[in-house]
Amino acid sequence: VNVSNTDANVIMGEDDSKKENQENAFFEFKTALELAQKIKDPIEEKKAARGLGASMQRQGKHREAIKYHSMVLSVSEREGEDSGNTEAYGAIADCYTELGDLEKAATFYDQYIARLQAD
Amino acid sequence: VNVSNTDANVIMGEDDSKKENQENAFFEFKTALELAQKIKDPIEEKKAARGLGASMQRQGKHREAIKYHSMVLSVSEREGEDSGNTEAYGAIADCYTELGDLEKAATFYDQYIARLQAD
Amino acid sequence: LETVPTIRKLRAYAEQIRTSDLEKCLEKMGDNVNNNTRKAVEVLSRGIVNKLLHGPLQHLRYDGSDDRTLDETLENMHALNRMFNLET
Amino acid sequence: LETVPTIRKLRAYAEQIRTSDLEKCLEKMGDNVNNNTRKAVEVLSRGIVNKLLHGPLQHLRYDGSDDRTLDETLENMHALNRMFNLET
Repeated sequence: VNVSNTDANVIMGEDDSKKENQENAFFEFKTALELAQKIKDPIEEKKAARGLGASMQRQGKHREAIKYHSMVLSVSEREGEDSGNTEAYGAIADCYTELGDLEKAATFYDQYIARLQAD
Repeated sequence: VNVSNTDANVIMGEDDSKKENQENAFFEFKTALELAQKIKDPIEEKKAARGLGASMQRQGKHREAIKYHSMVLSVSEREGEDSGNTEAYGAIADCYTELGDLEKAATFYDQYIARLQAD
Repeated sequence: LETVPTIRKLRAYAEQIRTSDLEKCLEKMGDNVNNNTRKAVEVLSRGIVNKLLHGPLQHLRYDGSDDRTLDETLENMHALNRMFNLET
Repeated sequence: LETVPTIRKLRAYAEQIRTSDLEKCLEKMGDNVNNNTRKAVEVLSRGIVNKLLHGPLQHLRYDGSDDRTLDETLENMHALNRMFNLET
């Protein structure tokens, strides 16, 4: 029993490295998102959503990533304050590119490019 | 006499603005250069030389600018330490371009470009 | 639409440079850097990259309405692919 | 040699973005910014610009020895002039 437990740990340890760190990151951002929503802090809410989106992208989960990056846009709309939107448009377009949906990607890149010169 | 003094001041004041500031800058950098040479501080010596070069460029005196930017390269060679060289090569090339000597400009741009990826 | 993958790759190329240089900068600043400073540096790095990419990316989008021809847009794409080594 | 003015203009274009964004960044940091931080930020801004310009500028230089053709170098130049609006 001891040996097989150790084996399991070795295998899990080998699975660690980048992916495990991504999962840790995911849970941290998830907690941050829930907390930000509870205390109604839209800036932190957007940061957490962006973090979740980036984490999903690194895991190759582009549909889920789009969901989280889009959350940034919704919070902006809800709050009437557009910080983080440029990056969100770019990231969503990146995801659609990875998914092979170049039409949608182009639409979001257009939004992204239109915002590049603002401060 | 009082009136003409005031007139002179007005004229001098009108001459101020950018060009006057450049001249002030020139004298400040010149003093800094002499001080740095006296106390043997090569880093400050290079900063002052670069400042003098930039100031000359803004006044359109490209030959003098080359002289000062080249001083950065000489100090580097003397001290065996090449900080500021990338920018100096680029600035000298800019000056040769302005002077219409594209051959020389190309030589210095090559040195500049070769250094762009270093940290 | 053919230019979309180039946009994607150029963005990734620039972002790698940005994050790597930003990290080095924050390391140099040490632990006593406050949030205000950290944010200003982050905005600086993003601002420079975004402004430099604006021209090229704009010239990769062809909406059929302006003076630019489709040929020109594709030439821009080929040049960017060459210059930033994006084909791989 | 024909590409030299483009190199000059692209450098000037990037330098203007860099100094303007750097100034804004230092303003935000306020007066209590020390020399170490100031230098790190300056190095950051220069590093990002230099690394982003490296590819394009390298592809504007034609030394006759490598695979690149003169035609390709001139195409790169035309594309950069268009994309960064350098002709004016």
